Amino acid sequence: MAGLELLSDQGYRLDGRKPSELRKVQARMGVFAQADGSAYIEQGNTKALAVVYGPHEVRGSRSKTLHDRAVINCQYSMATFSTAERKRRPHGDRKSSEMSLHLKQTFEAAVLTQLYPRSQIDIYVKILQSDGGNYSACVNAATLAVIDAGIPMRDYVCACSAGFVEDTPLADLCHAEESGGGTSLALALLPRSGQIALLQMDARLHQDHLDPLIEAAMTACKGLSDVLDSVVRQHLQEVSVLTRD
Amino acid sequence: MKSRLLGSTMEVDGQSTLSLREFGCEQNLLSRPDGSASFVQGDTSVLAGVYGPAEVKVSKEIYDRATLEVVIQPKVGLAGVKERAREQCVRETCEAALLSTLHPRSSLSLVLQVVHDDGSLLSCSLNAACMALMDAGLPMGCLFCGVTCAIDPDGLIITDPTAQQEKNSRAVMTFAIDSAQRRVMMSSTKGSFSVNELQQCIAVSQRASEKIFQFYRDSVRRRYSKTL
Amino acid sequence: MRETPLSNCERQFLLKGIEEKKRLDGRQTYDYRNIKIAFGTDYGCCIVDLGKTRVLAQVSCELVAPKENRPTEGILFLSLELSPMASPSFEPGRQSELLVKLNRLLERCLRNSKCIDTESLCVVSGEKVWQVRVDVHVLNHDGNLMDAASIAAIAGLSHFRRPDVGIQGDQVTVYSPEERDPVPLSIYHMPICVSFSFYLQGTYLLVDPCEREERVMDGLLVIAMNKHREICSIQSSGGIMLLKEQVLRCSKIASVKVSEITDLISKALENDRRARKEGGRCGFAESMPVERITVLKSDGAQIEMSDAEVGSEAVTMATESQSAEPLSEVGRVPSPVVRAPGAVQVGECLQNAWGLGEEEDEDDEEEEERLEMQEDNQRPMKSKSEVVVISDSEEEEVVILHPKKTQVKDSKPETKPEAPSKKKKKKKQPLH
Amino acid sequence: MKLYANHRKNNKKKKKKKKFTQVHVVYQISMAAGFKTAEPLEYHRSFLKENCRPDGRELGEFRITTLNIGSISTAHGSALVKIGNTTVICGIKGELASPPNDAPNNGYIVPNVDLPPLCSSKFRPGAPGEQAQAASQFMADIIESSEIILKEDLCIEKGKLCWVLYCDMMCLDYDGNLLDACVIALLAALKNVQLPEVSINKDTDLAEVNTDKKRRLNIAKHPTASSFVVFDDSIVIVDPTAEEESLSTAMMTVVTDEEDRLCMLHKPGGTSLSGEKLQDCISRAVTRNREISKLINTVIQSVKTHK
Repeated sequence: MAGLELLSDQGYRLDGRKPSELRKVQARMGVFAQADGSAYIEQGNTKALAVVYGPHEVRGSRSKTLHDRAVINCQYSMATFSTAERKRRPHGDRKSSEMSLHLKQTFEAAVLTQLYPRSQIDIYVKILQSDGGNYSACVNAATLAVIDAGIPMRDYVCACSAGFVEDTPLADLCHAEESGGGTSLALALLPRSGQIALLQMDARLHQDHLDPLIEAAMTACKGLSDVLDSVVRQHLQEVSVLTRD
Repeated sequence: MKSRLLGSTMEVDGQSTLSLREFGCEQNLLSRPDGSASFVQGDTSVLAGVYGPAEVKVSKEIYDRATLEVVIQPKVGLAGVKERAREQCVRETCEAALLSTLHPRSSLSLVLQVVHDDGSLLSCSLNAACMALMDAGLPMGCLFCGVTCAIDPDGLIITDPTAQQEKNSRAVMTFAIDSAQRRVMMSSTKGSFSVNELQQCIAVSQRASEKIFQFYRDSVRRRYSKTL
Repeated sequence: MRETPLSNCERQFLLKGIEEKKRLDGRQTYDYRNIKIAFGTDYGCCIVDLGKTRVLAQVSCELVAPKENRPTEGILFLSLELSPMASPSFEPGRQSELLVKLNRLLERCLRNSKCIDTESLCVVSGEKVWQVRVDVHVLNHDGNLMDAASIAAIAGLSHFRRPDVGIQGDQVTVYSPEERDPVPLSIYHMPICVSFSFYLQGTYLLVDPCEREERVMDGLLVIAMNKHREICSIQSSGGIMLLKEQVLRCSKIASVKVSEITDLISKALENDRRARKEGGRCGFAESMPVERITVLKSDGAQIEMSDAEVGSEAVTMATESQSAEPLSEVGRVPSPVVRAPGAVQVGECLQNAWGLGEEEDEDDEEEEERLEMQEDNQRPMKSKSEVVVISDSEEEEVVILHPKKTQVKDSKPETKPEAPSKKKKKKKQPLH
Repeated sequence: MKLYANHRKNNKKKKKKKKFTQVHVVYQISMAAGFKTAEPLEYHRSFLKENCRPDGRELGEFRITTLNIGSISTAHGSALVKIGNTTVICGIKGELASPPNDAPNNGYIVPNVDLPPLCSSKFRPGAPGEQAQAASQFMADIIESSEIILKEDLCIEKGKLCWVLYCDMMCLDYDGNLLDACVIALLAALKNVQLPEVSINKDTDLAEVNTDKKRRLNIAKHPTASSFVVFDDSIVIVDPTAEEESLSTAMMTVVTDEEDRLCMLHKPGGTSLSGEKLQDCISRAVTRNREISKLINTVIQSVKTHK
């Protein structure tokens, strides 16, 4: 029922995209000078900012220290003006703490933490404007920020959302598509090995449709990784131009 | 459904008999706690778990005895002021019975989960707590049991009342009786009553406690029948 | 209390076992532990045993105002508690990571998949709707809390019956169970979570991990499904690398497990319904395993009171006649002393350190002087407050410190304009 | 210094009535401080052996109880009670609300006991501790059990408007026996309450408050509490100080009303007591009720005569 609105007869989506088409991605690295790493990303109308500090010695309670790898500390928050209604609590509610937890898991899988025993890496992510795919924007921004900080990773971590309407998988959902109550899947991928660092899905979907949906999300992630890669390369070029005398 | 409950009545000056609802207990039913017990009185049911003696937080350490913490979890919602008051009653009763000086600088924690409340909840909690402490093998100076008495508008005493009987009654009293001298360890009352009624309820509770202590003994005997 | 850490050899033993396809409790890789579902005498109360893991769910409901953006929908509220009974490492009232994770998973599994018809819970649009609240208490933690919690929650919801309501005009009446039979919730489907744990970089996986197995795992994948083979939620956690094929394989296993568990729940519900219909006994008291050696049941006991009664009377009689008891000073009621209008005192033993009684020790002459002085001060103030501020309270200190003044004095002033004054409290402090 | 002053006074009193011997006083002054700190329990025992207490009281004797009413003009009713050093102030504020759904012709009484950090070093700032919560629940139970006020009296218009009485009891100085002081403070403050008359305007359906016309509450029962502590499983003493409370093995509070009926026998655990001992305590509580009733009546009378 909702599918009729989300996908036209010609096979175009609300914002005129094709089902497998991503939104426009724009990203910049090294936006802040004082942080160890920082990045800003725009995926369509979703805008996210990520800052990385570390690796540094463990702060707060010493009992968190791990003797064989680094502790990753993530905090996700949404600006009070990021949504249509003003958000009362920018962070600390159940959903935000769950999101922080997911980010933490994703990066624990991707960052080579065993290189920094007894230390801590902080990743702070803020959503400035929200239009669907918050998790994926956060992961992508954080990946760039971690690279900017010079922390080694197994691979890029790219995340993308996907939905399923009228037997057609849709990549990179916007807010209208997400809030329709249909299926939505978030997936974080290490593109080169094809390994899934995080998988999360909501709402009902028949088991047989799971395969095409994951496939669509993975393709989208691979597409994103190309974009991120070009951003990194461009950034490196700019930096090396500056440092070369 | 609830008509099968057996709480019969006694007139204040009469000679009739009183009764307890059927009761039962299962010990050692949870794998994680050091001691656990579930006590059932009619439909009222409480589950108790005990941890300890174990490491204690420095801020709660007592140099000459163990620190006992009691938590009562209601079935719906979060614990409130009512649970706090009950926790205090159970904790101080257990503290008096336990020989906590044998475990200085350590922590004991008792958690009670209300599984079903159909009257006499506090007495059921006390009984579950005592059985769980026994199951944990903690040294105690004496055992204790809880008995609830209600006085209905006609002045009749009802032992082990159901929730409905408690609601209709004029006063409800819960006593904890110790096994050594059958004296009153704890008392918690609701409603107003005369001194005579109080003394009668205490006497009734002391009598009822004999049945419960006998039950404690029987269940322990049964439990260790294979090992003894 | 902190969790006892797992020793290295224990860890290696477990992992080695998993490599050899052997589990601690002798199960196969894809086996569930025994599941036992018991219902209480209350509607919506359910205890689920999954091996040694035990979870209690209670469903309740109340009338509330609906959310502004959904005026015609009832509310489903889920709350999972990690009771300190379940494990020594659970502290009451702490928002641990595990708690957040379980709560969100449960929310997504039940609420986001719309397992109950929330629109049928509307009573008056925009004013009153039912809020169905599910409280899940973890009583014993032996691994795989999520599966146990989801089974308990959905079984509780299916078992629950809410009171019937009637609407006359704008008057909403809630009928008690005696007046009208309570109505069950309308359940669309029953989502059930199945957990898979991964070991050694995802090479091995186990269904329904126990607590020990959870402690050595790399990560966990939870799939919530219903028996129509619809996936309601997927969540991976822990730092594991999954491959797409693994996810698909897990979803196939999950669909088999879910249909088994659904059948079990339906059977349990059917049994309970039958027991209630026949008027037989139900509830936890009946599900007690009487055959076990740790269990004892006793039928209601009679209490013989024929002789004890005399005893209790004797107690009251005996003590009432004993007048020599140190505590009972019946009959002698001291009369209170009026210290100021609105301030009265009773008792004749020691004074308190606040100084309120100390004026007794002063000279009578001084007393009279003061009385006169204060009569003027007092009149305007009386209407507002009974507290009088005494201006010359320095003298009192002197009085106390000099023993001479306090010697000859027997008569107590009966009335005296005196009351606790702030000024005095301050002055007295150096004495302490 | 304070100690000295008190003891000297006791000494003087002894001449009048008590069996406080010279030996005791000398003993107390010279060795008291050291002995008391090192062996507080032994120190108390040595007094109890002689049937008296370190502060000169007999076992069944209360400290001086002082009552002052109406000292807070911003509250609808207030009272300040001191039992020895223990000081509790109770302020009652009435607010208008709609009655509870399940009892449309009732009002509410909401008691709250506050133990702020200023009253004793025992209490920490922040959320109320167990003792404060237990005390609040105790007060709520007394109000419920004794029916001190009929809740129907607080209803103004059935199902529409009723009074909520917020009874806030705050301890200003904690030296044991909190509950007795709270009960006296609550009762005296309730007797002091003057609520403005409220009526519902039939036309506008709005509440109208007439501040000129005041009415007093109808106090149905006069409960008072007497607290006891048990020393060494056998010695029962009344009105304990904070130190006696901390050294005791059990505490008990008996609440009686003017008809000598019990409203509450609250003994939260501790060592056990026989029926006979309980009976002694109840008898003492009954006498105490007389004292306090007289006290409250006198204080109200004294205010009236001075008006």
